[in-house]
Amino acid sequence: MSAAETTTSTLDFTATEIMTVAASRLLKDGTVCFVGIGLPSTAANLARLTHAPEVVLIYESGPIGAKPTVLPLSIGDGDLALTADTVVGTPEIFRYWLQGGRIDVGFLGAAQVDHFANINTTVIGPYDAPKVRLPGAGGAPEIASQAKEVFIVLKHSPKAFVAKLPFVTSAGYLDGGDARARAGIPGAGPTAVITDLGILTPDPVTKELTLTGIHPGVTVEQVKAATGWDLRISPDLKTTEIPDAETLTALRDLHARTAAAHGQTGGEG
Amino acid sequence: MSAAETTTSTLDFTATEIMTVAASRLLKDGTVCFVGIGLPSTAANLARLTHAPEVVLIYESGPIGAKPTVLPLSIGDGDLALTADTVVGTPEIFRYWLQGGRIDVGFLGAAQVDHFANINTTVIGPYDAPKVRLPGAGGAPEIASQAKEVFIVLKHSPKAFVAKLPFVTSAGYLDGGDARARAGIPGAGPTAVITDLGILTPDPVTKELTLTGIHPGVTVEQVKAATGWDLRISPDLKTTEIPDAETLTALRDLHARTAAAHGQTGGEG
Amino acid sequence: MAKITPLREAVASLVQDGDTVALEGFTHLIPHAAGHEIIRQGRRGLTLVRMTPDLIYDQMIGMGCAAKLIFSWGGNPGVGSLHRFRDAVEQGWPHRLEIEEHSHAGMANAYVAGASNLPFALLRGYTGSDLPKVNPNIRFVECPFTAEKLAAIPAVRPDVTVIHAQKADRRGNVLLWGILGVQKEAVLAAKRSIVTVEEIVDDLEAPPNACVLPSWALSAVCPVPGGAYPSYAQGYSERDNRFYKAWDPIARSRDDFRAWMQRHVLDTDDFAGFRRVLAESMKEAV
Amino acid sequence: MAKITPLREAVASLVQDGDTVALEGFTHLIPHAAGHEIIRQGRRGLTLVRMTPDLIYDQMIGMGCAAKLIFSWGGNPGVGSLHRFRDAVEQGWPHRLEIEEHSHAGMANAYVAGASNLPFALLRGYTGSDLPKVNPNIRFVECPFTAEKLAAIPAVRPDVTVIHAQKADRRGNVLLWGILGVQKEAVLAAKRSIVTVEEIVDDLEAPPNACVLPSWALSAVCPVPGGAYPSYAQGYSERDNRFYKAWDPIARSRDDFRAWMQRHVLDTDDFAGFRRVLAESMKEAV
Repeated sequence: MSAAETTTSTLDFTATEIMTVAASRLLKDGTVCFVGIGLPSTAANLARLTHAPEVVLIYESGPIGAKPTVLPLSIGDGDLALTADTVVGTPEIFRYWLQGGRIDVGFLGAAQVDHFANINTTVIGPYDAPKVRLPGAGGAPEIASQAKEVFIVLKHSPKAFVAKLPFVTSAGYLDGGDARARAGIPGAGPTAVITDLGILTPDPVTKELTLTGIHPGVTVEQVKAATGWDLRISPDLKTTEIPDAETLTALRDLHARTAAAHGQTGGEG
Repeated sequence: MSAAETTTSTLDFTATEIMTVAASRLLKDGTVCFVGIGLPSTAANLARLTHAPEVVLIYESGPIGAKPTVLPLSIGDGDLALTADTVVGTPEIFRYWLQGGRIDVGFLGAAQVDHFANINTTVIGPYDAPKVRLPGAGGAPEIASQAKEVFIVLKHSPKAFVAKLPFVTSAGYLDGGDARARAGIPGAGPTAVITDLGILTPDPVTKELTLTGIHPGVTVEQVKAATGWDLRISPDLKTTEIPDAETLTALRDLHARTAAAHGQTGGEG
Repeated sequence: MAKITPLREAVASLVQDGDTVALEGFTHLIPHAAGHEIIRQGRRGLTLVRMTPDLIYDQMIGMGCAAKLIFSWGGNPGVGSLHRFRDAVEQGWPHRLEIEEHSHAGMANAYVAGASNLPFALLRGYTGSDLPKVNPNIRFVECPFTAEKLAAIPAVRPDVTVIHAQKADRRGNVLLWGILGVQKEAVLAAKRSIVTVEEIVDDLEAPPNACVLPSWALSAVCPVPGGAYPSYAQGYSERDNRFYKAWDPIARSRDDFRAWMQRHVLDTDDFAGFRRVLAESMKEAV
Repeated sequence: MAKITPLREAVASLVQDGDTVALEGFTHLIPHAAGHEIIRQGRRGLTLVRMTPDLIYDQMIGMGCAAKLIFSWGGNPGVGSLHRFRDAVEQGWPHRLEIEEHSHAGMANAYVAGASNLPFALLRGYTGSDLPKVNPNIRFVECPFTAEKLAAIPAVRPDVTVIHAQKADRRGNVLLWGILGVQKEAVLAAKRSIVTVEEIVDDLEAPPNACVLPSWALSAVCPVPGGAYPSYAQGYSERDNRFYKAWDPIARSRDDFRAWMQRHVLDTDDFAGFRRVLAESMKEAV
């Protein structure tokens, strides 16, 4: 927590930037990654353009091995198709590639997560009388269960990090412990939740999400205040390494190229 | 039976030629036809080159709308792929096109048929201690059950037309009557068996194969002698129209082109 | 054989009130023109099917075409919510909308099952999700060899599927390429089908193993250049990301939405008319 | 990532005695060279899987590589019987061969199930056929929505799948086109895979939506020009129909078969050697 007294304003990057860079760093070179649109796609492409040139990006719309020059605004942008090794139909993506067990990392966004990293993207309030109707499941339930591991990236807030989800769209660790394995879910589950404040990882035994990384300039109190349950803090809490200049430049160039091409900077759905 | 006294030798065609032409005539223009290799493929392509230019030929290896210039010797000849509207994978042929209910006519050969038009292409003698091991099912069981109707073409002999099959590879009318429908088989079944001696069609009620057509120069006694059961003869027996010169020329040109291209004239498997 | 015909006639003869209708296209090749024509012709009581209901379904739902929606992700890609969809689900406006909700894997497999004439799709799916609790059409079956539990959902068999593609030849054979989504399966799963195309050509010049839908497997082919707008057709047009953003404020208010639909869709004759009026209104907005 | 490696090394490291091995190719692109290499390396006790066992499986069975055969059509296409296959089934020579017999639809669906990591394939099939009476791996399940009875067969999951393709790039990405058969499914269903290719190129120049198998989904890529002979590779070679006919008399006699295999396969170092010796012996025969 040596960086707790530093404010983000004195460092040359935004909270979203360090979240993106931290998420990106988790992707090892050569990983086969099933990418959600928005922040996951930004982080995965940043990884490809920096430390992980051999990362394989698969989008649910069909492109395998996409190498987009700008960020896609939708899951089916033409640039994904034009730069891919091949483009297959969406059924094949889900049948042969995801369910087939060929995905190392599923990279997901979320509207809400709970302390066992279960994901809600369906509804706030009762299903039959929703307060807010969210877009729904998309590819997430099967990505969350069938990718060998899952990274979740979303911004920290008490509304997003809730003690109990109104609806479990996609399984994290269910009720914790070995509940996930007992339910017969093949993949290891969410091994990291990356936010604009830090990184949460599951306790090896209980599977409760624990703050194991904190971004420079952020305090533990800030993270606790932004979390809707009594967040456990790792005794071994690490401060996130600040993004190096090269990576930040690559990220900003990517956003600039995207803005020039599309007139906007990122996609959410 | 006006032509019974005429011998084939005085007519300008062979028994195989009239069989092929008779089978070909049954294919209406615009029919979507799932084609077996060998005689069915010859008859179907003859139809395409003569009276049925819009017939759609589908081969189990993947070509849809094949328009081969010479007869394929195998089910996967390159000419089929090069002349097709498209070539899909074999699973798709069986899943989306055949099982999907899009085939009007399945055109099959056979090693043996019984009096209810069931087909054996598996084994002569007991399955576990075969006298003759035949190639096996191939696409036939599902073609026979899922095409809207089925034509079978094979040469007449007591060994081929048997009272009881040692093995039912593909369903005709099973035990006759409404047995096929009761078994839940969707297609109408074999509506014609075309041989080098005549044409057999199922009785509308009992579904027993009945001689309804006889080729010119063939006697009913010849057909009965070549059939391994007590063959019923239609009271309305028609003599097959002799092939016209144009059709015979088309057939012979096709064989000549095939021989020139391949060094042999037809494929069986 | 597909009939090559104007879109208005294809919709008039092939889409009936109460039909189950799938308009497919995965971001790419979304058949917006056909959706507008269904709205113009005032179809009612439709069961709309689509993996990713987006702007065109927002419009159809807001205009009261739909009784039910079968889907797996309903949002404005890259922007946010579908306000008309949300209003229908949250407030029942313009009337109650029944929903049947799946995952993408479930929907994609359900189309495959439909194209394959199977009554249900088999997949590893939905484990640990609450979706089976709210969707009685998600069931589980046992493998007869391993006793594993697998998810089962009914095949999707639309009365009509509508897609947009790059080109057709004069016989009505259709070629599409790029992001293919579930269009082939959706067409082959349906009883009837309408394909709008960018252009009609003498020769498709399809590469080997391309995604070609033969004419005899289709009901109607309708030339509608640009008919996917604001979606795109690879090789012909770019996605208009500005329109997706512009849709958000229009769709937030019931009145603004209705006025916009009146001016741009109901009061125009066809998609070309829509594009002309849209160009005018966008100029006004600047 | 696939290793680009000589075929001999790929077979040595990836194919083990007792493995379940699928060599696929539907008339087109049959991996004959790889089959020869498996024979040369003396593999035993294999469960061979293939929809259409033909000459290469006749050779492998006759040379005693196989304990079991899973198949749907075993013949010499365009010619007649496979005499070594028949001798094994009818007379148990060189030893008893267990068979598991399906229809093409069953096998194709079983590969799809394997590629999809499903334990079984679901199809409408085998109705009225005696095959379920002799194959206990053909079972029936009930649709949980309509109560219809559907056929179920176990997924095919080979230890190794071997195919031949037109080209690979230097990273090991593979492109095939023309008649595709079940090769993609067979590769994706397998734990390990070997792809022999006509050539290695700088750029695949794959058309949109082509059948490309990415390097990271493969184990080994081996350059073997002409490696499908007497089958063919579209764009590279023609099927040698004469060889298919010539095989018939060779395979009829056990002694002739053994002598032929000794001279052409066991006594040659590789497929190029086989092609040289075959050219000599064919000249002698004229």
